[in-house]
Amino acid sequence: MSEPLFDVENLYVSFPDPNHKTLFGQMPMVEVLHGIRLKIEEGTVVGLVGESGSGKSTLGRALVRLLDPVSGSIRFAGTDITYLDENALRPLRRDLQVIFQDPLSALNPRLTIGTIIGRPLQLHGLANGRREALKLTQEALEHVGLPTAFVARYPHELSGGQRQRVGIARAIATRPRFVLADEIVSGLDVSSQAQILTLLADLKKDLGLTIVFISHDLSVVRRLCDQVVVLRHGEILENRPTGPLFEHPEHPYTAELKAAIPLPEVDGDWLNS
Amino acid sequence: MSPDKATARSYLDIDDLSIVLKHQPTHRLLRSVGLHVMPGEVRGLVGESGAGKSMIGKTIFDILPRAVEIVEGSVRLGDDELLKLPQSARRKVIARTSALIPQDPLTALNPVRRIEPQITDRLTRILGVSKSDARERARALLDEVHIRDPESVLRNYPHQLSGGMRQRVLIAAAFAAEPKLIVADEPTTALDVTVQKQILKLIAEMQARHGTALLFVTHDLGVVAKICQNVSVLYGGKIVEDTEVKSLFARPTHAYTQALIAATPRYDRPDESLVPVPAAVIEATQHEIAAADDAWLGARQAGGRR
Amino acid sequence: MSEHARHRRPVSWRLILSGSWLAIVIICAVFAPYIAPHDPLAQDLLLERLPPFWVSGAEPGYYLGTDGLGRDVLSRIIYGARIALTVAFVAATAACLIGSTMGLVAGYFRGWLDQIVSRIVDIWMSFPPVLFSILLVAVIGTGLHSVIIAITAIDWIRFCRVVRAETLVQTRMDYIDSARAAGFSRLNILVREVFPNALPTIVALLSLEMGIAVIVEAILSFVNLSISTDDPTWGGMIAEGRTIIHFAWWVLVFPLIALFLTVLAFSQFGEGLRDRFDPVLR
Amino acid sequence: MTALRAILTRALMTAITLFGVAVIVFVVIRVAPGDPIAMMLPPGASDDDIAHLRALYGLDKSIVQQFFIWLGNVLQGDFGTSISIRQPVSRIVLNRLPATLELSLLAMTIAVLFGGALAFFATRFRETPAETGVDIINGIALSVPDFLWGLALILLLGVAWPVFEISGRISPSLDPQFSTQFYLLESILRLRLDVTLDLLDHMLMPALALALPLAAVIAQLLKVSLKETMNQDYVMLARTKGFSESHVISHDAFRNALLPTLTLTGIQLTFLIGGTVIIERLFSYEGLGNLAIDAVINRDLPLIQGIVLLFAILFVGINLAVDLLYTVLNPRLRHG
Repeated sequence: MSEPLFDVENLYVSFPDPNHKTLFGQMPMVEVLHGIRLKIEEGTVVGLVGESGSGKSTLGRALVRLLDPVSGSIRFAGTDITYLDENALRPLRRDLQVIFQDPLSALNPRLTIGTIIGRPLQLHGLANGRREALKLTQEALEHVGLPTAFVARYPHELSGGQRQRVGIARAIATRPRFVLADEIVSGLDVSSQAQILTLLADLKKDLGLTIVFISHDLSVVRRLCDQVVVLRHGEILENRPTGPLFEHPEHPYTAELKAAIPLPEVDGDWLNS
Repeated sequence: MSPDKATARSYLDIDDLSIVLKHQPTHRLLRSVGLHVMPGEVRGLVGESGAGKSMIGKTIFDILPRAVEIVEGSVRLGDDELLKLPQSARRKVIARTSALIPQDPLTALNPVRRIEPQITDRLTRILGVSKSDARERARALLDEVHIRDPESVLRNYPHQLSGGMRQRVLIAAAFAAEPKLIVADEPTTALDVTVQKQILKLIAEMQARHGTALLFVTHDLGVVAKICQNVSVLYGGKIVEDTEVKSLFARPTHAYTQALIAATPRYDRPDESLVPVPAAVIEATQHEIAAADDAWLGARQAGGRR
Repeated sequence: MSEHARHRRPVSWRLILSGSWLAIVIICAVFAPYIAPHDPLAQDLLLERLPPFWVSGAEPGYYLGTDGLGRDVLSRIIYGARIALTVAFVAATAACLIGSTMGLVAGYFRGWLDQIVSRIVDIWMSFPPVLFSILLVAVIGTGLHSVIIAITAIDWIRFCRVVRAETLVQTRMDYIDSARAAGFSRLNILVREVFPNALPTIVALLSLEMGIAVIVEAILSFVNLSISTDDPTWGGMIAEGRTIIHFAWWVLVFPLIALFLTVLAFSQFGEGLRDRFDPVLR
Repeated sequence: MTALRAILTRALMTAITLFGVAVIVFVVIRVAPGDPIAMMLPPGASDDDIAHLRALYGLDKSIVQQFFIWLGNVLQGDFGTSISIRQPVSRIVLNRLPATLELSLLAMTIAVLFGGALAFFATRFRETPAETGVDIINGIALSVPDFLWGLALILLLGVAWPVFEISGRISPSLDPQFSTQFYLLESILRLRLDVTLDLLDHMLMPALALALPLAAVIAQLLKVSLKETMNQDYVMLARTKGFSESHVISHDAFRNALLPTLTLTGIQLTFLIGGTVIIERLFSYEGLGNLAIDAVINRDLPLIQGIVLLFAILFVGINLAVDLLYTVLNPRLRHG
């Protein structure tokens, strides 16, 4: 563990302001991330936590280069990927996988599960031909606890929890080093949420994954993550190992976030604290 | 209102309520549900998606979808048996006595109407209050929900307010006609945690001040623990547990409730929380429901023959 | 729920009825010489304006009567199907290929490409389409080729607009990002992820466009700008029927019915296909 | 600031569109085979005569020069002189425009009333056989274009059961001696109701033929949009307040449902006006469209250019008006 898997230095990301749509000239930009510094060690699970508008998803998407940073640098496994283009990124893609928040939107509605999981395997040369891709796809489905017969199904034929498992199967099928999990349990019921998180923890152990887990819910992060990063308004407020962060939050905002979570136990003073 | 008398009896009484799909009358979506809320009581209604939580709310407000029908049961608001009234009278009773705080403040306000009529339209159009009185009331209500500068907010359109502000406006609108019953349907699910806490506090404060009966629908046991006195747990359209909140967490009796509590994440006990609901518990609960269905169908068929 | 979704949908009457009529029209067009009872061009002034078979004064063998020059109406309708279908298939397919490609590319790549396409669409939308097609045919000369070129040149815009809008919707979905995260190239994503999602719309629109092409050809024939006046076209028959409507209604009515049913069938067939074969709706 | 920017952008795009229209009209007509000059002269005219006429119409200059001379004239309101009628194009066109505008407006009114009523009815009785009925009627009205409706109406209400006139704008026996070409409007203002009735007798069938497809489009879009709106949380909330179903539709759902319908109706309205070209021909109605077809057949280049440009300006204007209306109705755009 000489070098971290991810090394982010002074990262700035901006978006064009959708409120100022024009035909000509430079569109006004809104800065979403201001000078992020972050190191992620191989084999750890890092929680990115913040409320809406904190920039947590933007940071996640910048890590896997689904968007282009303005300045700063992102090093992945020793390679500077900040400004690599589509073609240069392609060989790295099998190691940079994503699980999306809304699996219904993230799975192409008119492709079968077999195609959705299998095609990337062929692209990265992990499977020669369709038969081998099918075999690996079925293995991936089994790995996430789904029946192999699902290869012939379409996404809309599955339940919400099943779709999210397909999303996970796709991400792990290429045997990546890194997986970004973007709010993957926020649309799910408590019972499916627990199942998916347990599955993710097991996969991490089995496959030695490095995971960045984005969530708006501090309490979900506690069990799964080794390290928690608290974001607000595009800046990192606190970045520490999970246990100490929860026991003694250093930043008042972290303490506020923690205090705002209603624990399932009767406490008459909580509302007024 | 004399609180002594009122506490003697519950205000909302749902008994033996069964709802089925019209084209599949043996399949029940709600299974002989009983639910009671006293004046001044805050009762939680907990369940996962598909358990039938919103179906109960829709029954109370007479806005069930056309594809379902009530086959059995009674819904009483005070002295009025809703299911025995003709629709227009029923809606009038509901409008006078009950109000809803909806789930998503971003979609629950009409985007092309100003805030003021959305708070006052029940008063002016249904209850016959004059426009100036209604405006005065709206201003007072916005004060009560801690909105600064109520004058300008009344003139605003929804998109000009933040999510938390909109939820405050919706709470004000719900209390506008001094309802006896308020149903809050997951009112904080769409909000950030820090805003959620403020809104929960506001709802509790308003409820206590007005002595309203409050039915708080949610999937979050944490929220139940903080705001409710009593709780009904719903699974598959059936109330599996009905108890005080204190005893729910101290001694949950039903296996499903126990499993649900164990599945709820908590940062203070990471290793005991987030336990997936065991398949055996789901199986046993579904078995219990099937048995209840058989008994119900048997009784109905016997009743039909008589 | 998932079990229900896998059930086969009931038989679609929309698809069967419209498909049957289109099959009849296609058979008529292909085998016209064997089916038509008379030569569609044969004039016989002794037989002019004969009524259809159930009206008194009808002549046996002329089932749907004759027109002002004594030509058999039924035979002319059967031969008219040839020109109608040729125009429908060729012009609609060409318009579809050009328009859908432009729409996909503009909607997916956006930027300056989209700006140019959008301006062209705006300009095209500023012309009354019927007048534009009449003008084009008048400029490039009458004949089958001109009709097809005119329809293609005008109606590709319909495909472009609809497909571009659909593509814009699709590009906002997360599955595009997940394909990018998997490492697929932009072109690959366009062809293998976006296109299958636009395809049901394109197919429905293609069928609809065939009906529209039939109508435009009829309109051009009606104003005497399509094929040479002797050749049997439904529009030409309607134009003649319109002038003698008070003496021989059948000259107008029967080609009108043929046109009506064909246009209706094309639009319903497209909708039916989409309902039947789109995996998301199925 | 943003509003001003948006308006400027919109204005510039409009200008680009109109310039493009002008270029295309000019180019299409200039590549037309056949010499219009030759058609104007009697057989056996001398080369000098031809050259003289060429110079007169500016046809001896380069095509780019011709374009800018023509465009300059157009911008000053001079559309040239018609070759077949030998009058200024602007005068001929403006003389015919009112007839087409009246027909289009009548058709649009019918379409909006029909379509709106159908949508309201189908929404009020949604998920019942009544809605299915509306859907079937819509489906047929949508897939059959105005040209065929016109022919069907002629057969039904003109020949089989002759209720209406099937050709012309006004009976030749009536000579209203009006001061404008807006006959319908003027007859109502002057209380010449005999003329009004005669005009409607001629206009109703073509107007109906134009209106049917548009009515179906409006009914369809508005119904889908209304039904979607009826499932919104704010509509549900209105129901819990005790409002009746009809009140909820008209007060809470209608304006929201109107917005998406409106944007698409703008384009549909231009389709309706475009449809007048063939419908006027079919009913021998003396409007702009009928004139346009005559002009094409006579190869009257200046006249065609004038008419097509006028249509384009009309269409661009309608789209602008719809955008404006959308902004007025949508508080999100009004109060940024």
